[in-house]
Amino acid sequence: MSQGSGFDLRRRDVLKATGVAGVSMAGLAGCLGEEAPDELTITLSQFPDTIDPLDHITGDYFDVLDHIYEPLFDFEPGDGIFPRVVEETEILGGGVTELQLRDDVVFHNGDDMTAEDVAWTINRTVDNDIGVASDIGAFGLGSITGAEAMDDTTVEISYSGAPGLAEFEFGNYARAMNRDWSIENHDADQEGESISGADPEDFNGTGPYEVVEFTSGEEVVLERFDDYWGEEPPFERVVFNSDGESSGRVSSLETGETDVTINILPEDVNTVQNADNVEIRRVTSFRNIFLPMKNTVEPFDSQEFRQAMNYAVDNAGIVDSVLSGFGEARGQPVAPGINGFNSDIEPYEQDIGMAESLVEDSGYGGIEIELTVPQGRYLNDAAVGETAADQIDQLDNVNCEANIVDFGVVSDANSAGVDPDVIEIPFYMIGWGTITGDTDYGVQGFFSQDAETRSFDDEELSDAIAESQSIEDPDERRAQLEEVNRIAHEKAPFVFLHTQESIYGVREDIQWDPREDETVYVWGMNQ
Amino acid sequence: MREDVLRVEGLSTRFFTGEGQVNAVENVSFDVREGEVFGIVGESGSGKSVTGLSLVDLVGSPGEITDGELWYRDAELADEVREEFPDVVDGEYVDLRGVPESVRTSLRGTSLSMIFQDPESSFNPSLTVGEQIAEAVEVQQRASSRPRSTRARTDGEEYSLGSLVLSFALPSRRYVSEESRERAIELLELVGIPDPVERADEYPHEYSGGMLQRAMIAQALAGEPDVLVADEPTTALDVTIQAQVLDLLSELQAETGMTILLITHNLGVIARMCDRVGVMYGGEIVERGTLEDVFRDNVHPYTEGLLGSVPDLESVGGSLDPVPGNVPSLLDHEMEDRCYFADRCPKAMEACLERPPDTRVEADGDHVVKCVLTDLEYGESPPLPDDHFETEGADASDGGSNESADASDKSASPDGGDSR
Amino acid sequence: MSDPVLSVEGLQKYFWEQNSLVDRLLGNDPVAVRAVDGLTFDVRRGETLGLVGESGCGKSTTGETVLGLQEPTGGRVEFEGRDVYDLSGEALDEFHREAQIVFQDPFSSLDPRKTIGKSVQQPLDVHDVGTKAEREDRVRDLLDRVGLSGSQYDRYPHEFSGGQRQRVAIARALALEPEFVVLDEPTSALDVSVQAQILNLLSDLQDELDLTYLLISHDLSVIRHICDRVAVMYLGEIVEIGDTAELFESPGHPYTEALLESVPRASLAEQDRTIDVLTGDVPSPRDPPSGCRFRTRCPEVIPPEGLDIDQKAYREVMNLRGLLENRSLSVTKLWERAGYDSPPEEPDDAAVDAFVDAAIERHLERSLPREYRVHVEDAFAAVARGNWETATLRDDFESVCERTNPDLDGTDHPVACHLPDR
Amino acid sequence: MISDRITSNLRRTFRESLLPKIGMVLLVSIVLMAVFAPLLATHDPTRTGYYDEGGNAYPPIGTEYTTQIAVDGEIQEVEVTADSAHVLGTNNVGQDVYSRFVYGARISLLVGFSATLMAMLVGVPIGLIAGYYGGRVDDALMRVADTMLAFPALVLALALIGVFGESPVYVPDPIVSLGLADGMPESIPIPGTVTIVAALVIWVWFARVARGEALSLRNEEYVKAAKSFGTTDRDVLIGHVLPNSVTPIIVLATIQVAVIILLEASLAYLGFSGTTLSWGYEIERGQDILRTRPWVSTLPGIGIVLTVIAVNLLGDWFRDALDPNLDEGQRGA
Amino acid sequence: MSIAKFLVRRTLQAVFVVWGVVTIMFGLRAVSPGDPATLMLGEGATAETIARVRAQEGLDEPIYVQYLDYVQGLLIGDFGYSWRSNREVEAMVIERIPATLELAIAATVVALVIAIPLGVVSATRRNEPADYGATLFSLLGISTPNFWLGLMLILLFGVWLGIFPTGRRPVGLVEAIWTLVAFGSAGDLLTWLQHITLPALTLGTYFTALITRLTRSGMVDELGKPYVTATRAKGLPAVLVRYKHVLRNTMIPILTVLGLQMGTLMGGAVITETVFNWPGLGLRLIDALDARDWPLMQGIIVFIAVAFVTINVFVDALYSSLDPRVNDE
Repeated sequence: MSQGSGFDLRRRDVLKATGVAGVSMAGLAGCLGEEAPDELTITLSQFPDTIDPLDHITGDYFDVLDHIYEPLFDFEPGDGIFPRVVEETEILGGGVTELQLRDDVVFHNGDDMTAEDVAWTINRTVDNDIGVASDIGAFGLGSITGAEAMDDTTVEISYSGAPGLAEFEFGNYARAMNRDWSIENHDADQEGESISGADPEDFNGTGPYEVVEFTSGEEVVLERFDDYWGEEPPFERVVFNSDGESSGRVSSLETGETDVTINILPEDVNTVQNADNVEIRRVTSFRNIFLPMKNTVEPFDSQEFRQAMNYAVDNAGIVDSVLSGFGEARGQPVAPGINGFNSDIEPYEQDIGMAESLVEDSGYGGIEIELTVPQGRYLNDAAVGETAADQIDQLDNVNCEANIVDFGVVSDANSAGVDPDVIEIPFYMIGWGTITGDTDYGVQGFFSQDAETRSFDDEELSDAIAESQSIEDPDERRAQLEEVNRIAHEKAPFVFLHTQESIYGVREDIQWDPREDETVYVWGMNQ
Repeated sequence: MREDVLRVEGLSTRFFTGEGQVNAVENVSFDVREGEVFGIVGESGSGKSVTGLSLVDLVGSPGEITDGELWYRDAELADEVREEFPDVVDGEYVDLRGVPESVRTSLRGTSLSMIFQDPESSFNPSLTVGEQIAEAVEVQQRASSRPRSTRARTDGEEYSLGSLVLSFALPSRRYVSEESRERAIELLELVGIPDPVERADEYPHEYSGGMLQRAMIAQALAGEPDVLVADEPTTALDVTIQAQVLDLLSELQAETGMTILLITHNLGVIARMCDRVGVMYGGEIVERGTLEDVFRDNVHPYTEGLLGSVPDLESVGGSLDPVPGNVPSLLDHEMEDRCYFADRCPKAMEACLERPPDTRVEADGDHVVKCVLTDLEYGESPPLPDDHFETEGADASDGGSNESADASDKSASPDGGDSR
Repeated sequence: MSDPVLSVEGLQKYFWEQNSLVDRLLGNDPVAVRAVDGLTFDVRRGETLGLVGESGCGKSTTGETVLGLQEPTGGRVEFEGRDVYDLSGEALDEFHREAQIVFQDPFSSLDPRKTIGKSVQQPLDVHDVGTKAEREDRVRDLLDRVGLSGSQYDRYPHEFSGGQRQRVAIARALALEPEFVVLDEPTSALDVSVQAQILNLLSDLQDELDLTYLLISHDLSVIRHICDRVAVMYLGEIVEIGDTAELFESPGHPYTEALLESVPRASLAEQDRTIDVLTGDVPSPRDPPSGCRFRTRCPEVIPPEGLDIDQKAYREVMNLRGLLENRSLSVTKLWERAGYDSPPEEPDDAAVDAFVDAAIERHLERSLPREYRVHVEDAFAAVARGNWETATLRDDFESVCERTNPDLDGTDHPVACHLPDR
Repeated sequence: MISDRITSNLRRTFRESLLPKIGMVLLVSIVLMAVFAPLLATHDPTRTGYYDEGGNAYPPIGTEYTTQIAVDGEIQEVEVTADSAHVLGTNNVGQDVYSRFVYGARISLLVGFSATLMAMLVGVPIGLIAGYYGGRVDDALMRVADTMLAFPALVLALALIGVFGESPVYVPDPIVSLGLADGMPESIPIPGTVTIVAALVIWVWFARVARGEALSLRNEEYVKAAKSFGTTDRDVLIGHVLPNSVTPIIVLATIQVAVIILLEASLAYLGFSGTTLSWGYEIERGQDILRTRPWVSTLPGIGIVLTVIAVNLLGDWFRDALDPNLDEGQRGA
Repeated sequence: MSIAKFLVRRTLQAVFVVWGVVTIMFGLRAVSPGDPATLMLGEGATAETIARVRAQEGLDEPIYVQYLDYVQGLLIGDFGYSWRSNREVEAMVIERIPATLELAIAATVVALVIAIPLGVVSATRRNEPADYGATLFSLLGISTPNFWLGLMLILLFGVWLGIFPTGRRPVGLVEAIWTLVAFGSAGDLLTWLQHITLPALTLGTYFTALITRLTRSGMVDELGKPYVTATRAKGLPAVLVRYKHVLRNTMIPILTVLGLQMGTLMGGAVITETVFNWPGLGLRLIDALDARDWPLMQGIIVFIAVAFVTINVFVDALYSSLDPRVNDE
């Protein structure tokens, strides 16, 4: 540890030290300085502003909340889902799958977990009349329609799409909350009510860690849950905090205040590599960055124009410069490793001449457009957007300005649908992590005509997706998804940019490989 | 004849302003006798207030006493400083300009004290009147309890920022002791403040102007000074109050035998109060002598003009006989090397184009005039034509240089703005 | 006697304090500052009427209110027989032309951003007199007339001395050839030599232009010098009006007399003149004394019938009564004097006696005949027991001067005083 | 309205003191820089992509830095050297830092001056009328002013921008449209909401000062004199009160220009200005890369400091020369 | 007017102001684009749900009813629920007060400790090097945007010299003092000091500069007043005149200015907290703005306004006790 560590006396150290009778001040000083070995601090870039496990769909939130409200399945990117709380699944047909739950799972407050809890949680996720309007429900469990407890350990989940899709969905997004506790303490089945609070007691999951300290917006401290049904997780205590600035996270890493941080910018890679005892770990994530163009308004209703935009942008160049190489240029909605990724599709290569002539063909020569770019959400997002906008602006027949805004604006724009009367921002930058590992999750919400949130209204694409959803054979389905990606490339509903890398700074002695789905699970670590 | 308590010789005080050097006081000499009231009279900008400030060494930046000697009679002081500064001691007299500043500071309040024109602005508005007077008492008591030579040094420690902070925290470290408060109340009573115990705890703004002027006098008396410089003490007051204050000063003088240097623009006040008078014009004393010398046997045309400007309360109507023109600029670069009054003087002669010396009317008398008419009759030297001083653009009736009007307004400010 | 140019009747001007919205919400009653409280006087054609008084007596407010620069609280002002406050349109214009004012402060009386020519020309512009060239010519004439030079038209005020500025202000007041000019302390900011010049100028102009002046001044010498008649003001009221010579030689009101006596004369005889100095300060116009407003300082307050004590002792009792009526006697301090650190809750007789002794010692320097002293002692005892109501001493000592406010009597030389032969 | 006396005072103070001279030189240079930005800039300030062949931003001339890049999945360390075409280097999107510095002056000054002007046009008349007439009007104004002042300027600005959006206004560049500068942007974006919001935030100060002036001026004898010969209130306000209030208002305006430049920078820094061509935004941009490319944040910061210093020095000069009584409290906003 | 009366009066004015702030905030919310129910429910809510929530939250009511409801809520201390986290706004405001208060106090302490002596020296040694130094410093101080200053401090002390940490607040002052008192361990306090140093400097510099200027010009003005000459004339030593009389009278008006500047301090705190990731009200305000969480935003701004107004009432009361003239004008 470097500067300032001498002062880095934390209250818990004091509490520990003073717990031993007769420890002198000198002795006290002697045992300080070293981080307690069984503790891990993880610094995120965003601290959860909600403690309701269903009221979000943000990576950083999962990192914290999944340790408390564990997922029902283990999801391994690229490999599929594996039993966890659910021991077995059986597709009953007719849009129903049966889950067999473990019978030894208890909540942190001591209640046994039952099938009722799981079914209620799933229903609360997908049904806006019960509890909070869940983002997970809207995006994650899109095809799930409900769940029912059959007995203490059996839950039946019903869905509208293919069982494979449903499995991907609940495999990723199903969690268990304590029904009675939630209702009694938090009115959690009242419409619009989310679980809220600022006490450790306001968390109650079945995960391997329970909350012992909570400072809203700042820090949450977890300790091993003694009655956890499964394997004892690697660290006794886990602390999550956050710092919105990459440089701040790097500083914390350097000074030993934190052990793992996420979202390190390429700029700071150098610093981390030069610092003692910490190193960079990275992986190409499932997150693609792209610029949706809503085709119900001009000029994006023209396929030529949309393609022109793709030709105008040098996405490979952006990866090299703005991302310092930490990414890969992409030409389809999903990243490699995703079920249905079409490896035959190459990114659009920058071709100004082609772009300009396509613009002319589209009839929109001389148009002025604005690209709305979020800031602070994705790897160098504002810079990427600004560069892309400027590259479009360099076309002789298009003027493009970047408007840099807060992520919320973009997020709203994205879910605003395609009604031309409603659309205020038709051209924006957003990223999508296909964390289910299945193309469907990467395209359905954007292209399916059933999706309120779609950004592109095209029957052919929508039908192709719908078709894939009803195919049960995995290989056939994959082929159909590859076709979906091909069509998407051709119709250019987005300006495809790149797949970004997840860059982490990690203490060297922690054994952990970053995951493509951007989650950080302490149980996947080892000292 | 009583002895001089103060002899001023060749005093010059200048202000170095953005507009140029202002010769506020120009080579002024006079003496003040023990127990008398010496009056200095003049219009605004004549340098009378600066003269007063110079005596008490209170001329602040950008002003500076540039020349002159201030002989002050104090046998004790003379003994103390004789060894160190033999040059500035003459018998019982000490030239205050020659001793270190710390000594001059130590004389303030005890030997020379001063009261000012505007009592309302001369008190710190945020402290009670009692405390401010007690402060003066305290300082004088502390000063007199120590040999003068050590005062300057210990003052620094006693009044450091640190002890100030302490004084806010610890009541025992307050500057003002109970005794000095008692004394302050006595002083207030002495100057005729009704209910002095209660009034001591009031703030300046709760006093009327007249009461406040009394309080200021009380404050000035705290150190039982030998000489009290009273700078326009009644100008800001109504006439009934003015009469009260003048009465008070007379009474106090009779009781304590102190000497008063009374500075005013009001000839009535001079006539009422003074034994001897100096008339100031353009930074100079143009005529000085006894009341009779100045009011009856005056020689200088300015003195005459001044007296002629005052409307008479006793008789009605008639035209006044004022001095024409305006008060001159005191800016060095605008002052010509001549009698400063010549441009307004109805009797200006060619002889007036040189600086007139101080001339005694009678060889051994006190009546000193700065005018050639002391020795000459009007007409002996060729009179100047009417338009001699008319510069371009100047108007006939006011005569003065227009360009300088602004400057003379300005130069009034170091003088205490005694135009009201 | 000529007809009045201006005739003032019962003029009142109060300023209101504590009059904001917040005060209303707090239920604070507005406090009236009675700057001018019921003035009646005439200014006769061609004369100079002097309005004299000490600062704060309301003389300047009178000047401004008469001209309509301040809204009057009550009363009428007639100019040439027409009520000034009812004027509008043409007639108001006419009034604005006929009545002018010259102020005290030569530094504030001219707009520093305007050349003096423009300042003098402004009234002409407002009333659209003549052509532009004619106006300019007129301004140059006026400047010449007041002893400046027409060539100074384009100069700014700061280039002039106080006296010169006052000349400009006079020129401006004369621009519309008015009938009547209010001179509000026109020379009090000036040095004595310059003051004399201005006074001479004003006299000359009056003779030449048949002007009527209302001269407001605190300087009795100035008043005496140029006024035909004088009105003496005290605390918002006129206490005496009369012919200048007569008033100065035989003042009717004790205040006038004291005022005159207080002025030091610039003559050798001054030192031998003995003065009976007026004691005390002018009371606040927020809460003027009842009855005759001068009674708190008057050396000749009329004791009630049968009360046989000398004037000074009576004055002391009066002062004490003031304290008792306002309940401003400092009880705590008196208890301290009586040897009590804090006022006892229920004082016993011994305590009351000690209090009374302390109070007598404190507030009665002159010995009072026994029979009257008892009343005072009773009053103090009442105060010691907290009974302020019974401690006013009113029944025993109340003077006619505090009961009724004397009006100006209807003589040629009216005086507002209860004393006979005044 | 500006009398000889004022100019002579200004001249004298200017002569006597060094600071106004520094301020004047600074401000004139910055104004010239802003006006002639298209001629002084070496590159289009919005043009991205000025990188070395490895895709790295250039450091300022005379410096170099090392950075890590990923090439085919491997992290490599590369040395980046300066390029003579980019004197002050380029930023993380490969824009020319010097050119952006030059253009940034435009935004700062335009917002600073136009918002102040607007605030003045709103605040001064209201203040003058309230102060001149007093009474209920005045009471109301003072309560409104108190309320406005109870919002921290920045917070109020944030709230207002939250409501009204950022709406940049594109203003054509005269120099470019005259064809004097090639390859420069044809229009520059002025943060519209920010300007209006800044004016809304500070108009109260103008109203307060104008009110104070009117309050004291209405008792000036020349005002009374003017009324005595029948000048209408309107003419008194325009003819006497306004001209004589000009000095403190000018002094206040100068101070407020500085305040607004800082406010605009803060809003841009927080990402609420609606344009990226702003010194404040540039500092934000550089914050992430402070360790490796500190020049990106440092230079625009110096730009702001110098501009604000220049304006403040002139403000001090005006105040010293014109109105020693105006206090620093006005610096609030 | 007595102090009590003065306070009542001043408090009444303050109530007006707070009401004004509340009304303006409510007005802004009413005119702000976007449907509150949609914002409240987040992405993906169905039109049906939105309609129900609108009815439930009274958003269908006429605007004046909503306004009255809101004001009524505020009166009983109910600031509503955060749209984002569904927590009580009061709680979310209150838990952030200590951090901001620490920062504001630390900055004020920095400012006062440095500025007053500097201003005094500057005023009493006019046109000497010390004065030039102080003038230059204060000029720089009022001209430097604090976010940039913060970054430069981070660069210098955090990155290059590595003396101070560059963000976060691992421990609160109260907690740190408690540790010190309860366990005799100064470690937490030192950690706190380390972490607050740069933010406090960042926030405090502007105020240091401002107060230095105010003190200097105030002292210079005050030194020119007649009572100073009069006080010297009665024999008081220069030091006593300078500190007891002049400095005291200088500070009285500065106090008022400082009260008014509390707004700027709060604005500065928003920025400083952002730069240093200091978990105070400012940071929460920015979060609320980002999330367009109106109840939270309103709650924070109303709280800031109340705090500002309260401080100013307090300052005025202090002023009136220090300057006896205020009470009876």
